[in-house]
Amino acid sequence: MQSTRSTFENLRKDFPILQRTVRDNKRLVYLDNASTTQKPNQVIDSISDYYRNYNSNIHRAVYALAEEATEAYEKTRDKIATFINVKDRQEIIFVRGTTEAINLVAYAWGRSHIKEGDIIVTTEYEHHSNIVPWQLLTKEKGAKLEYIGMDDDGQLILDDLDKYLATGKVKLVTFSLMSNVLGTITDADKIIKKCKAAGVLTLIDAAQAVPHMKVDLEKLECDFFAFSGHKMLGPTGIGVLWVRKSVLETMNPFHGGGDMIREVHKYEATWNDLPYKFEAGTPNIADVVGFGAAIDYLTKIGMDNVREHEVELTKYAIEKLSEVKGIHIYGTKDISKRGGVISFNFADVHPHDVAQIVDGEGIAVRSGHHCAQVLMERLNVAATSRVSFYIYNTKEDIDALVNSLNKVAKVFKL
Amino acid sequence: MQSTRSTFENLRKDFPILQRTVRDNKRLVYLDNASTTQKPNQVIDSISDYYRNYNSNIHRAVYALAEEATEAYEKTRDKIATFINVKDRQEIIFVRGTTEAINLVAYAWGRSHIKEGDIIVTTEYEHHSNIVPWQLLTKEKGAKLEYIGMDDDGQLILDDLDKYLATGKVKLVTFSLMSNVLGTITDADKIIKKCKAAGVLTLIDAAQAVPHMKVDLEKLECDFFAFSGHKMLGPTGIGVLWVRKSVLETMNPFHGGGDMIREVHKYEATWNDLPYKFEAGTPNIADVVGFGAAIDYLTKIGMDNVREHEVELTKYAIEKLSEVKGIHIYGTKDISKRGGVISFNFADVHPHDVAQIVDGEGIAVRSGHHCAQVLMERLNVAATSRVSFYIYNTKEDIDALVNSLNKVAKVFKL
Amino acid sequence: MSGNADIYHEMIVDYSRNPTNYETEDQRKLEDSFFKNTDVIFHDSNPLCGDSIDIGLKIDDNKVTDIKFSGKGCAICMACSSVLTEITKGKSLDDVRKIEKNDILSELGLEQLQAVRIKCALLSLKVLKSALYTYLAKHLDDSQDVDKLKEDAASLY
Amino acid sequence: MSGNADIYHEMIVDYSRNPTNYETEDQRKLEDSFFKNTDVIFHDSNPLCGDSIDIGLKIDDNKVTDIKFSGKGCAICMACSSVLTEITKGKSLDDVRKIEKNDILSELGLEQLQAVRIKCALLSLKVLKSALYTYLAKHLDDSQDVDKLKEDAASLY
Ligand SMILES: Cc1ncc(COP(=O)(O)O)c(C=O)c1O
Ligand SMILES: Cc1ncc(COP(=O)(O)O)c(C=O)c1O
Repeated sequence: MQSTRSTFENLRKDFPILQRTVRDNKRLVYLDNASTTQKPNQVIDSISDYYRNYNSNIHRAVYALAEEATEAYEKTRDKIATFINVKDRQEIIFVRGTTEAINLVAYAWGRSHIKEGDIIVTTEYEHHSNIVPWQLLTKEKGAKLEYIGMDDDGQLILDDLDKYLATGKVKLVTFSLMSNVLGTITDADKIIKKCKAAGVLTLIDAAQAVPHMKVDLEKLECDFFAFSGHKMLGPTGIGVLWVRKSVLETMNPFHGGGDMIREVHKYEATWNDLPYKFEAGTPNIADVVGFGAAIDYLTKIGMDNVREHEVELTKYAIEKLSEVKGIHIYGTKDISKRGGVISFNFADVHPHDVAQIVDGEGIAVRSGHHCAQVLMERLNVAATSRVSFYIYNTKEDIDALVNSLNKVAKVFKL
Repeated sequence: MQSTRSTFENLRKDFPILQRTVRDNKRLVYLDNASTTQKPNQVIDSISDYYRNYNSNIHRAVYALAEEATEAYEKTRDKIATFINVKDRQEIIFVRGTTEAINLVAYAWGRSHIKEGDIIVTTEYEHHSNIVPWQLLTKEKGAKLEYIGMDDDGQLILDDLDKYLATGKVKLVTFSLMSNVLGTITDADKIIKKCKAAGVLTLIDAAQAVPHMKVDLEKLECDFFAFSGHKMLGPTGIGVLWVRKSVLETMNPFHGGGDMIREVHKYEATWNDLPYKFEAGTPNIADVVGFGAAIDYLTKIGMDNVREHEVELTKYAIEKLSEVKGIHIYGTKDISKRGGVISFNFADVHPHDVAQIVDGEGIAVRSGHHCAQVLMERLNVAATSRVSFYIYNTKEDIDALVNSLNKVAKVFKL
Repeated sequence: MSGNADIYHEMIVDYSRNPTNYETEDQRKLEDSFFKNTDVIFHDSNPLCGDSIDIGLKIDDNKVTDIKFSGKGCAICMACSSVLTEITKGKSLDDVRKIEKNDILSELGLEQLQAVRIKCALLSLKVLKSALYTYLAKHLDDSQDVDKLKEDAASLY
Repeated sequence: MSGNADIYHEMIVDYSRNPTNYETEDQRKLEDSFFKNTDVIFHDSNPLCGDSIDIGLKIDDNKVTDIKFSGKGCAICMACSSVLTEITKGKSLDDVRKIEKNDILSELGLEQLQAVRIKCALLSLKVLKSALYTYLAKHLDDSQDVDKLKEDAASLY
């Protein structure tokens, strides 16, 4: 591997969108990577190439195109298995994204395993997609949803977990490996160890983790694991649900339809092998192929290098932002415990107004509740501004952000 | 509009895949359009263009990219509304495809509206995606699934429907507007009239209809309507569920997560406006944009012209295939009652073997049960061979098919 | 599109810091809170950004004799809510029904606001119209009329 | 890849019309049907194409003394099933366990078959292995051994 610094400087040219300008010829500074990332030519072209050369439905047909399409589709499954270190490709299910993955678990596992009085435990810093499905499920079943609290440093209070586990009623503990608001990296090993000791299953929302650091499922030992392609250079519309085989075998089908069946008779049907039992209907073939190209791209860079690059940016950003009078940063300042996501507030200026003014300078920053209203309530704020980094961001991007914040200060007379 | 014939001759150049060869330099003759269609440059490029120039998450952010992406995404919704003649854009929900659409109805409507003893009626010529979700639902609820039978001409026996409606227990009648095996065009008006008189809701699986003929939802008066983008020049991974507003308002959420909520608190949440209540998580934005380009393309040709072109091809194909000794064609020969899908068997040769041998000549034909095993049982066959046409097919394609069937005859000594 | 910061002229910044006809959460807890003494209150929020507005009305003889809002929102939302309450106060119900989005936007020079921010600007108008139809639904027999008002509110953005 | 029709040599076409060790559905209904008199029967189908195969075994003294198949399938499936039953008949259970996919494919010159058709070719081998582990699970105490066989069958394609 060549020098890391030059790798990251060079790769910007792979991203055509970074060459464009916005708002009266301003350089685009894209800092909303926790929401979705930009795509390199390698990914964009792999999708066009699929449609131009071997588009076909998969699995069932015998003709040449179908053979090529099926091979490319299934090859991505293998790439994913390698990327997150999974031995058994049958455990990998393609879904639209993390949201569908978690809902699939809530329906296909939850509805047959959760009963009245059971407890599902989540955390105060979850994304809505790891809260609402469990609200729906627990309401339907007369079960309870409980929360692991968060301290003021943005760390989970694991005593809460111990308390719930002690009831003997917990059936599932579900948490994000990295908060999409605070960037906190959850101590998954500790949580999973406690859960395993109590015979409780664990689900990891890895939407923010897989794109930004090396993840090894052999070591993690969770039972469900979900992430989205579009947050890691891949196309929109594709994501992954991984489920441990022994758990997957206890799950009912989710969607009924083509490809997930073995035999259909008028009044009953039998199911296809794993993972196809959970992939009903024509899948998002082109984007699975594109996702494969994204994984190739990240593999070539190396996930440890990705993490290192982001640590450097995050350190720099926290330093620079802290110098701006009136900026309050949420979460821990211990870089080893956080990813490249920084939420802040700027004096009494509403984050929307911050976002709008910096947008005028070409800087794309997110404002709002970030689909984490429970966390907003916990932080006692209506909203925050958020910047989040990826491989193509530079220190210049952060300097531009800080400059634009000075403009906010001027407008709002801070 | 210019002369139709020259339109159809000219448009082949828009489809890059049609320029390629397969199997030792044979011209690709693609005849599996009922499974998925090929894509014109206009669609392929609209996706690349999205990623190259304005990729961003939608709805929530205030910055320039998000504004452009949101506008393009929502514009496709309007295009669809116009295409199928729907007045209220809030009734249009983006899903992965027909399969997800029907399962969404089974979960979000079915689970709260179907009770023990209720009856859901489907037909003998449905795709698995319009059978299995209802098997799952009726099993869960202790309800019953009944079938409208089919006569030997491939037409539904509506007396069966009358019989079931007379029980007063029917809650939903669901049927495909065009069979994906026989090409039969269902007399939807008649069925819906009967159902409306009985106060029963109707679902139309329009996966095979919308791509091939003009459909007008103002006139159809069904309650649910589903189709897939990839079967009408659009990308994989995107489809539409339309639900009549008054029915949609009685439905529970399907997936919980981002974008579908109004407010989330720890133990309860409220829902976003329609249609967003049913679009949880980051949607397949790029493919929605691509789908818009597909609709533009079809609109320019005109759906009546599409239908006319296919009628011509189907007539020609039935004529030519009938001349081959040993070919048995299923379904009606009345062209006005069928679309451009022809299923056949060839003497005692298994359809797989037919497909494999014609594939050697570059011809992509489908063999198998076509996700319609109930229909296969009804026809008393294990499988059929199927050809299906689209706008870029020509009479030469059909001639090539017939030639290749002569090769099958030779190999199998017919 | 011109520079985004141009939107934030003096008036908007001022309103955002000192909204008119506004009650804070703390004030609402007091014995003599305006919101404890209204003829109708309505609440709505913007699911995209979390802006959240309550409007309370006192109505007498088919006139809005007093109005206040409370809640959280960005500068645009706070300024527009302030202007809206100013416009509304003292108007007959019939005239309140006739308030249109441009009445608010033009007052603050926000006609060119982009789609996503329009929702910030008009949330309070939506809440006001909803408050009105809630009131009328109780006091009016003409359900058709109420439905029209409801539609009106729904189609704002 | 060479022309697809090359796969269909005389032997395969013949087998497809006249499978060996085969019982039709009608024959299975008869009083003296082979399938009414076996030590184990297993059924499986190919979810992708609908091919559907039953295999019945007579087992004596740890040997397959007789074997038949029935069901529906393409020429490849019928030919491979025929060859498989021919190979199997008379073999000890230990030797049956050792049958590998290439034993079938090479017999018919199908080593180059593409992935989707491999499933047609090997369905009967999968059914045979499944029949065997079903039998052994009943007659053998060594569940580990049976599991291995089960895995074997599952990993065929
Ligand atoms: C009639 C019919 N219904 C439903 C489907 C399922 O569509 P999809 O696979 O896009 O979900 C198909 C296509 O395979 C079909 O032909
Ligand atoms: C932590 C976390 N979980 C889940 C999601 C939902 O992912 P998606 O929108 O791709 O379904 C996101 C992204 O928005 C996220 O950041």
